[in-house]
Amino acid sequence: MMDSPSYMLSKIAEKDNLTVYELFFGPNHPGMHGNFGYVLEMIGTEIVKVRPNAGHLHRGFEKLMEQKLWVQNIALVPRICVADPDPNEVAYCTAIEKILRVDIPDRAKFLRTITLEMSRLSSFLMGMGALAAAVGLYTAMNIMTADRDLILDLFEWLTGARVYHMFSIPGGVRNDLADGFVERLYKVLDHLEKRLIEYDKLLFENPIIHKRLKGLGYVSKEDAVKYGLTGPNLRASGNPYDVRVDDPYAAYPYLDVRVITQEGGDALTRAIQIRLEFEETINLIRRALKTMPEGEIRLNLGNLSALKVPKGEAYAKVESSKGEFGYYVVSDGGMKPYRVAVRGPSLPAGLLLAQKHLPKMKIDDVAAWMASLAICPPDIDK
Amino acid sequence: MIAAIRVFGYSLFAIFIGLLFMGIGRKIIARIQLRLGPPFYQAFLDVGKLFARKSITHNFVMDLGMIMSLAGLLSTMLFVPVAGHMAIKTSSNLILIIYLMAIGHLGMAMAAAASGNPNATIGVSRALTMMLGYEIPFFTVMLGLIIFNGTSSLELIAQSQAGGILNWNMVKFPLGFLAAEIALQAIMGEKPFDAMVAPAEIASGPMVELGGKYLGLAFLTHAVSIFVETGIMVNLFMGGASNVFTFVLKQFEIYLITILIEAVFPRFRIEQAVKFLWTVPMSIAVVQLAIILL
Amino acid sequence: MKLDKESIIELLNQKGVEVLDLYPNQISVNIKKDNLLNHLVFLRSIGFDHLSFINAVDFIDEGEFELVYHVWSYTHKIHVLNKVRISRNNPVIPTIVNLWEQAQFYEQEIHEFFGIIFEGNKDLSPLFLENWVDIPPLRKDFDTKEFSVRLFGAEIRR
Amino acid sequence: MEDLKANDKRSYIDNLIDFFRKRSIWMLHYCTGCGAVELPPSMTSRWDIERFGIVPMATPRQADVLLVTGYVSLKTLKRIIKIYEQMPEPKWVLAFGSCTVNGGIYWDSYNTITNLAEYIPVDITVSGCMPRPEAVIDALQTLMEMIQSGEGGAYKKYKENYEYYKKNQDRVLRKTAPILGSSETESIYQEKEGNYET
Repeated sequence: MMDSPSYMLSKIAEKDNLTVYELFFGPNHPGMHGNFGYVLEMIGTEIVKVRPNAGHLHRGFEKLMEQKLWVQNIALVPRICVADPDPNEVAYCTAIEKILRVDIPDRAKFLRTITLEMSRLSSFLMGMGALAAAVGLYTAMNIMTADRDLILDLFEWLTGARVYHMFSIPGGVRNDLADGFVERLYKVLDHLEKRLIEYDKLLFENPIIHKRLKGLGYVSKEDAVKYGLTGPNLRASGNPYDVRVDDPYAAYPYLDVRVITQEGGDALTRAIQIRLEFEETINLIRRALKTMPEGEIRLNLGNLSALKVPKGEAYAKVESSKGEFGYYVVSDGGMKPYRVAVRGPSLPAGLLLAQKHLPKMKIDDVAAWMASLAICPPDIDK
Repeated sequence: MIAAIRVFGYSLFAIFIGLLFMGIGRKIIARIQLRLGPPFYQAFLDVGKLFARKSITHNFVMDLGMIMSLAGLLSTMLFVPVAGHMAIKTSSNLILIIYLMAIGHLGMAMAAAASGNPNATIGVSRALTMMLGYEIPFFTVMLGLIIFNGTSSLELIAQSQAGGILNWNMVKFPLGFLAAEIALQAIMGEKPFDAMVAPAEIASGPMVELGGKYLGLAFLTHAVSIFVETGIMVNLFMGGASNVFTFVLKQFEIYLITILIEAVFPRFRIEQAVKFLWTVPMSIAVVQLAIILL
Repeated sequence: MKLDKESIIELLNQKGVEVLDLYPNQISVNIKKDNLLNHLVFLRSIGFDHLSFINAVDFIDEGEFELVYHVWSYTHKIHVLNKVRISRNNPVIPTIVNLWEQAQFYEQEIHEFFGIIFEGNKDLSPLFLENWVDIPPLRKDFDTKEFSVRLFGAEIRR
Repeated sequence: MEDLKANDKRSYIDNLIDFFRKRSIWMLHYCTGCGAVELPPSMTSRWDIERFGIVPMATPRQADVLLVTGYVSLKTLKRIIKIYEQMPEPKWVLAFGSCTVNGGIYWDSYNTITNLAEYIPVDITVSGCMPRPEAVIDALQTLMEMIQSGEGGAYKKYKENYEYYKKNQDRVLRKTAPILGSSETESIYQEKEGNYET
């Protein structure tokens, strides 16, 4: 039974008369976001070696998707990333539309963009809350989670679901904005912008946060590209790359997306990067709402349940709040996808960087390090 | 016999006040976090539940350690004058209190270390490191007050402040009060100095293997420690009190400050915490000591 | 220096690989197994420095696995799908860990899910599944439904 | 009638203890699946389940209720069983979403179990994919009522029918690596002979 002291079980070796022991950071650990684990080999409080222990969330998505109809998979894909589900739908639909070689109506593009950016807001709020909780600032976490709910409410109004929206379908989106939605969205955006001042005082300008995160998990400009980091983590290291600008999809070509970059590359810079992008996202939604055209919201592709996609393949990528979400879809001309492969944005950070950064780090900083890189285990495991 | 009843009554009173403070503290934090929060008597429910649970012990050292920690703090409490009343009369209780308080913490450390969980061991080493950090500035402030009053009796120090708010040491020695207040934050183990518990880092540290009655005892220990620590502060800086009700009210004021700081600060890393305690409150305390001596 | 799609296609054609123009910003390249490393080194040398990911496709009817190396260039803004076909009976391919470190985990994943062996990769231990004893699950001949019914009694509670 | 008689036998002390238990439910801070994303909203400012005395706890030793939030993969199932057995009694299990009843959307996946109740006793199942915070609160309130009336006690079932649960657990977990000392995982993995068939 588990009654024998775990110390005896976890002691694995001796090095220079110091005991090397195993400490399980996750999957059941308050500092771990999601069902994921690092097995840390430690001397005292210092980590000497890390073994990522992934796969607790593995559901075999790529296999399941081969067995369902093209449109049925829309219900499956958002579940790959729980915190930021919309990029999955959009990437999957964009890949199908690429193979079909169709161009969706402009209004549908804008609606997709708006949901994507709302999803980004909610994910950023969750990420900032996780960072706050990792350093013990539960007040910020509480307020941020409550504010995230305002966006989820809007999602519920628009799509009928709080978390998994299934809003984008091949050829467009499911339904149009309801009356009064835009006004309400503006109100929420104003509220979030006001709250940002409070977050700054509470979290981003807090001297203790600065002390704790400064210099933690430094990634240089070259390394960020070399290790395959994407999204805010890449931009926080001074690389001005953003899928929304470089390989535009949805309505981003019509919108003037401002790419925010910072020099620094440590945890503090990454935290502030998220905060700056949060502000920019609010502005982007405002711009999108202003320039959104009227018109159709989806193409007529016939009965979607009987949708047949011609033989071919496509890779579609979407900038999610954590980085590049990519879907590689292969069709053999049938009713079901032949193969869908998913590129989650967290893998390089969660698995590779963990092995580079965590050794020599103290146990104190693991949770904050993980939150600052916005590692989302479900998209590693798939 | 009467002495025994007195001791028992005092202990119950301290536990009651401590648990009440814990509940109210949670409520206040909840309100700061825009929540409703648990009822103010939540801590009593928690303790009641914990004692009704099955508990797992690892060895007898763990049992002994938990009892030692509660007993250590309860015996400290007996020397804290509550509005002029004391369970056991002595003439120089401040020194005694300082030493007895350590026993409580050591008992907790013993129990946690006996559980064998690496998280608990890290937590204990952090708690003891933190002790090193806060005791030096706190004792420096105390030393100043002992020198000023020429006595180490907490009761006499409290009495010397009688006669209005302007006579309180809090007003007379604002720097000392500030230093003691920062150190108190660490003594109570509240943020930003809660590295020993730190759920996100070491999964609640020393408490990681405690469940059921052991956690209940830890709760009671924490309750008594709140009573003792706020009690010392009231006697040292707020002039004691003429009746029990005012005393508890003053204690609550001290606790309120702690809670409000706790709600809006993240936590230091342990080495940062000790460095902070040895620089900021320490230098304030030294300046205060110099003012008193000169 | 930013190159446009046409000049990249021309560059690759000069190298003697078969290039397919897929979509704006996306080209597909068919390469031979022996040429893989040289080709990727060349791509990297002309600025394709982001390995998006690697995935495998099981073409069971043709008896082949197709490995797709997704490479993206931040300077040219072009996505290249490098496709390598290997035999299904002898699925061996050289590793690219020395080029991109994060390929380690993609190769581990593909080894786990397809049973493809990456020559030169020191650590092909399973990443997600523990002690998998059946055929690798993402191969087309693995029936996940049948497996689920057999092990978890899935159908009974449908 | 049986139940009423059982209730009559309960003394004041029992009722008092059950009152304490009901008003101070501590749940384990373990996010097993995607249902966990609705826990932060229900724990924080908007829904605030702390007003019922429900707080997340860091370790299984301190927890009263284990939340299984969504699908359970084989790797997770092993941890869930370990954690469940580490929790001191009385303990309860709350299963979230359709994934824990019949596998939900992942019913034909090779790595997720279909029915959690075969492996550990479940007290309450919450419907939905994923359950809304209201549903979570409703489930916890139902659990509170069950505790007060003394009927919530699937953990007793686990002790009585241990062989049944153990058999099911072994069936799916037989060939998986141990959690502790997992540095030997690789060598175990090498022994590919043997079949998992039941």
